[in-house]
Amino acid sequence: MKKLINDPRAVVDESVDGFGLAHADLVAVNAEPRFITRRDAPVSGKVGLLSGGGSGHEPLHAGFVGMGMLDAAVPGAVFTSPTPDQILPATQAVDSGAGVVHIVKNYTGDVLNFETAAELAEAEGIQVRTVLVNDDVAVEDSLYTAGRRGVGGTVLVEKIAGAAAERGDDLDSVAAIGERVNSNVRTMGVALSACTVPHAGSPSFDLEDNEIEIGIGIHGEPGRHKIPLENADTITDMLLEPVLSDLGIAAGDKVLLFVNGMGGTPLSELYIVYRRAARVTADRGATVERSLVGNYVTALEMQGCSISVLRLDDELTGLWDAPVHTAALRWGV
Amino acid sequence: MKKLINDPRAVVDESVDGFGLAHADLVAVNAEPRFITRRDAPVSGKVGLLSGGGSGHEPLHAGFVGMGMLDAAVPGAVFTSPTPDQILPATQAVDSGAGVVHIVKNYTGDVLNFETAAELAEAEGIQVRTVLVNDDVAVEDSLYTAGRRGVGGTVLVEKIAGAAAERGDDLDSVAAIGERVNSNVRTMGVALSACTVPHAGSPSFDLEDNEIEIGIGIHGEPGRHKIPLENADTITDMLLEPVLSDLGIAAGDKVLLFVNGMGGTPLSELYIVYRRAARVTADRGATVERSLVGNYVTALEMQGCSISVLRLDDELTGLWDAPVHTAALRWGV
Amino acid sequence: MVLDANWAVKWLTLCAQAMAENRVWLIELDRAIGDSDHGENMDRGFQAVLDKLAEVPPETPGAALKLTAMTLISKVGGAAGPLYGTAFLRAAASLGDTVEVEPAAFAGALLAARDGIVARGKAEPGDKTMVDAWTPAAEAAVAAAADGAGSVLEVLVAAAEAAEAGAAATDPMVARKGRASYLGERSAGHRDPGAASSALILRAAVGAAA
Amino acid sequence: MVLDANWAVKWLTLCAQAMAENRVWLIELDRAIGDSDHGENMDRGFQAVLDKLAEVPPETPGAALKLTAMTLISKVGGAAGPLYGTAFLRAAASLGDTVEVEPAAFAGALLAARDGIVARGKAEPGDKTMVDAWTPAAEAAVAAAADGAGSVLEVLVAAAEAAEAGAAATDPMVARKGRASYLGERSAGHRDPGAASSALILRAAVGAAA
Ligand SMILES: Nc1ncnc2c1ncn2[C@@H]1O[C@H](COP(=O)(O)OP(=O)(O)O)[C@@H](O)[C@H]1O
Ligand SMILES: Nc1ncnc2c1ncn2[C@@H]1O[C@H](COP(=O)(O)OP(=O)(O)O)[C@@H](O)[C@H]1O
Ligand SMILES: [Mg+2]
Ligand SMILES: [Mg+2]
Ligand SMILES: [Mg+2]
Ligand SMILES: [Mg+2]
Repeated sequence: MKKLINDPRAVVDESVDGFGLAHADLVAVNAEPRFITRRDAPVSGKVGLLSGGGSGHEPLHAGFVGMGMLDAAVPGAVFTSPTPDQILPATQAVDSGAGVVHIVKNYTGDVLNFETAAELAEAEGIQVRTVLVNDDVAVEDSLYTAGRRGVGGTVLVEKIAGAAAERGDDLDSVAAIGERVNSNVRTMGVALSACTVPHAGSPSFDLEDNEIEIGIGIHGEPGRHKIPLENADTITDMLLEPVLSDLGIAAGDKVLLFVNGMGGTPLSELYIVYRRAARVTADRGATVERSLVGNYVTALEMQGCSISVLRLDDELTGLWDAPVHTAALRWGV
Repeated sequence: MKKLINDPRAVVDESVDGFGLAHADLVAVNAEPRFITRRDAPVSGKVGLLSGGGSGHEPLHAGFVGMGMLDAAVPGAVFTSPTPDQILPATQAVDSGAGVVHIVKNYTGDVLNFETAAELAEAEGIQVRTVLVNDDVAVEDSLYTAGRRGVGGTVLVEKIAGAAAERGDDLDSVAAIGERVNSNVRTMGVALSACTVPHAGSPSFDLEDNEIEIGIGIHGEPGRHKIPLENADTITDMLLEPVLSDLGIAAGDKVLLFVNGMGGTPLSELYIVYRRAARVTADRGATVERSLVGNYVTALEMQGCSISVLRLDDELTGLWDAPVHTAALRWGV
Repeated sequence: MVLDANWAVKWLTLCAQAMAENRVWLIELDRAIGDSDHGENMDRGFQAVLDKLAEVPPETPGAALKLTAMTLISKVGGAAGPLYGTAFLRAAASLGDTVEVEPAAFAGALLAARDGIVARGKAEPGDKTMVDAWTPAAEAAVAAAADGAGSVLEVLVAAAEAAEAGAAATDPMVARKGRASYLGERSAGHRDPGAASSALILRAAVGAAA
Repeated sequence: MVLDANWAVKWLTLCAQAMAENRVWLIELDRAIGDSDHGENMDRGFQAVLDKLAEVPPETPGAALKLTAMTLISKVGGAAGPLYGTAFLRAAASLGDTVEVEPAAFAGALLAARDGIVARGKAEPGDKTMVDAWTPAAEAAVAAAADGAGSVLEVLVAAAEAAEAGAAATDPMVARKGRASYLGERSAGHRDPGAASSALILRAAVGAAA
């Protein structure tokens, strides 16, 4: 295992510490328990927006803390959801009295820990709403699974719900916008290589030189199936088709197209994928109104990408365009 | 070789094509010969700013085309400088009559091709100034080398000279600002893994599991020497010490600290490096006034990073803070 | 042998030892069908339990288990943290202030733990989760205690053996809960990490009484 | 055998063939002490030369070399593009409108090419660059032609053999110019890719006359 780290067990603490130093104008880092808040939290009268989950997906979530997006991020150990005793004080820190929305990716661990934290917060008089993100079409949402996972779409939920909170929407409205984004976004991913969890020390799965994993999540878990390596256009089609079909994208639809790197794939390759995805989407008669290309929801140094499509309406587009000022997404300010 | 590509020889064309589709609001792509310009080029009365070089360093340079930074980017084949017949028409496309500054990284190929293009442009009545970037302290600038290379510092030169051009500085002044940045910035890099040039198909050098290359450039070339893998703090010290010493950073200096990923290293690790670098810089009595952390000047999917330090003065800080609107750097707008 | 506070502390100490010793194995199991963190999570959690036990030595087995529950909830995270936390919390509640736990009460505590896991995680037997270790363990303990003949040690051994058999029985199962369920059929042929750690915990209970 | 336009076209065609055949070898040489692109650059460049030659068949050797120069400059990039471009441009200028090139004129063209490379790249013999192939090649051609006795073929062979020996002689050198210079002492023990491709070009000149 080759990593730019000191102690595998100190990775998250040291990284968050460095993040706080680099972005001291934007965020404040609470070391014990570990969470990150907007420098100016709680923002008076504003609904608080909090997200969190295992570490290893950077810039998610800390990179999205700031004006127009999250008020707090709560990072767990690598690929391990945070605990209620991190989530609760972070919730308290960003509640201005208007309540707090938890954006939770749909994994058993995240759901259980946020559930407990929300109960404890409610017991202390803080109103909490939870938006569950489950955009991964690789997983069937059935009795035989833990349900669809929350993956790349999370960043879109955070941006748009964040803009709703920033414009002054109340607690239920912010949660409703978040849910609307979630129900209009689908994602599917591919891995060309595994990643190595620092404390584990060996790659999260084994792939031959000519194999790729289709339908991966963001925790280095193997995907739905291994297939032989294909070219970028073919892979793009394999990811995009289920996304467009599940969403029922049809002629006249307006969409945001998001090609997300898993951390170890060069930007140049993401644009090759974007090129094909934009063409296929246009061939369906849909209009790509907004785009996002880059490493936003990653799995350490995994090579691969995911493609997300979000069906837009005028309100969602407006909220997407609204000013945002975070370490990893910034415009309008 | 596992890459999200179609044809190894079409990588640059397809990637630039996708880039143009994703950022059609910002840039225009000229396919034959290949170059990228600001959508609104030439900007009347403004000095044009052009950079280019081999591909494989994305987002450099195309990702920095836009308001407040570059007017044009000219991408060559992967790790191969572009040719005069790309550079010349790109220069013509961004000249509004105020002249064009070429920002050239100091490599034999880049220098020769830009030299020829500049001659041809001058022959057509376009005034050209060249700013040579050579910030890499890993290479001694002596009779026995081709001189120090241009690496991470390039993005700082492009941003700050871009802001000078945007505020209306004349040709010589923009070039002078670019040179001032170059003479106040130093960089050094490390590789934990090699990268694979698509048309070559095999890694650019061989490293054992417990070896790293110190003093690498951004073309997958081996570094100054191999050493056993060390922890992040030790590696950071090995990179930062020569940078600070060569610049002569002393108590009271104000600096911009830039930790740049080589493409395949997770952001979380870059922040671990930043943490140490910020502390060591502060221990020297210098103040880190601005920071930049991320993958900006890369070598395909190489794992590793570089550290750059730029000595700031009030004017440089003001130009750094000035609004910029490009695909990869954006603020104030 | 009585199941008093000393036994409980020894049990938890042996748990911590087992998690440290089996950290890599549990990571390997989770690597195959999950996200490579279960061994790290359990090791971190039980090391924290050791620290807590040293700070405030508990006076009853119930108090020891409650402290364990709170520590696991606050230190483990992931799926295992809340599930084990609930298990130990329910077991503690079931034991109440008892100073010396009778075999039947121990079996009752295991049943309560199992019910807690099911209440939180909604998994059924056969879903390839820790429930597949706790269900047979609790049932075997109840059966051994119900005979009346069962000594303390016999009840503990019955639970441990049933948990181990239950964990082994997860090998061929296709996961329907937790992270392994994303793999569908590909999850078959691997042991569930949570069932494996559950068996280690129940085996430690025997060791503490031996 | 005369060195006319037909010979020049055949020479350049054999160059293209040699670059295609040795593409991987030149990439490997550049991989060791550079950036893995030299074989790709030369192959791309000479394929483009072939296309151009088919479009506008040149009437003199000088015209063929000028067209080659312009094509390499516009298609190769990197260090090799401008350096080879200048070399062919200077050689073309030195030949002028000559329809049939005499041995001495050929030797003079090689000298001009070498001088062009040195003028652009500022490398000296011993710096481990293509100059280490062109310098002995030009000098050997001049010597062979000066004897007066040298037939056309003897002059071409003398140049090719000297270029090959010169390229081989770069193996132990420590690079002082170009990308390999960044490696310092680590550049020793590897052949310079540009010297290697130069030898291929001069060997192709022999093949075209054979
Ligand atoms: N719904 C559930 N009910 C019962 N046990 C579960 C459930 N989901 C997961 N588990 C258990 O949790 C274990 C995984 O724990 P761990 O790896 O620490 O958490 P995570 O899955 O969040 O990474 C699984 O092996 C399984 O035994
Ligand atoms: N200053 C120079 N003078 C002469 N030849 C040079 C010089 N710099 C580089 N070269 C030649 O160019 C070759 C490298 O060409 P190539 O790999 O195509 O370009 P790049 O180095 O830009 O990747 C070297 O092997 C060397 O022979
Ligand atoms: Mg986990
Ligand atoms: Mg090159
Ligand atoms: Mg796990
Ligand atoms: Mg090269």
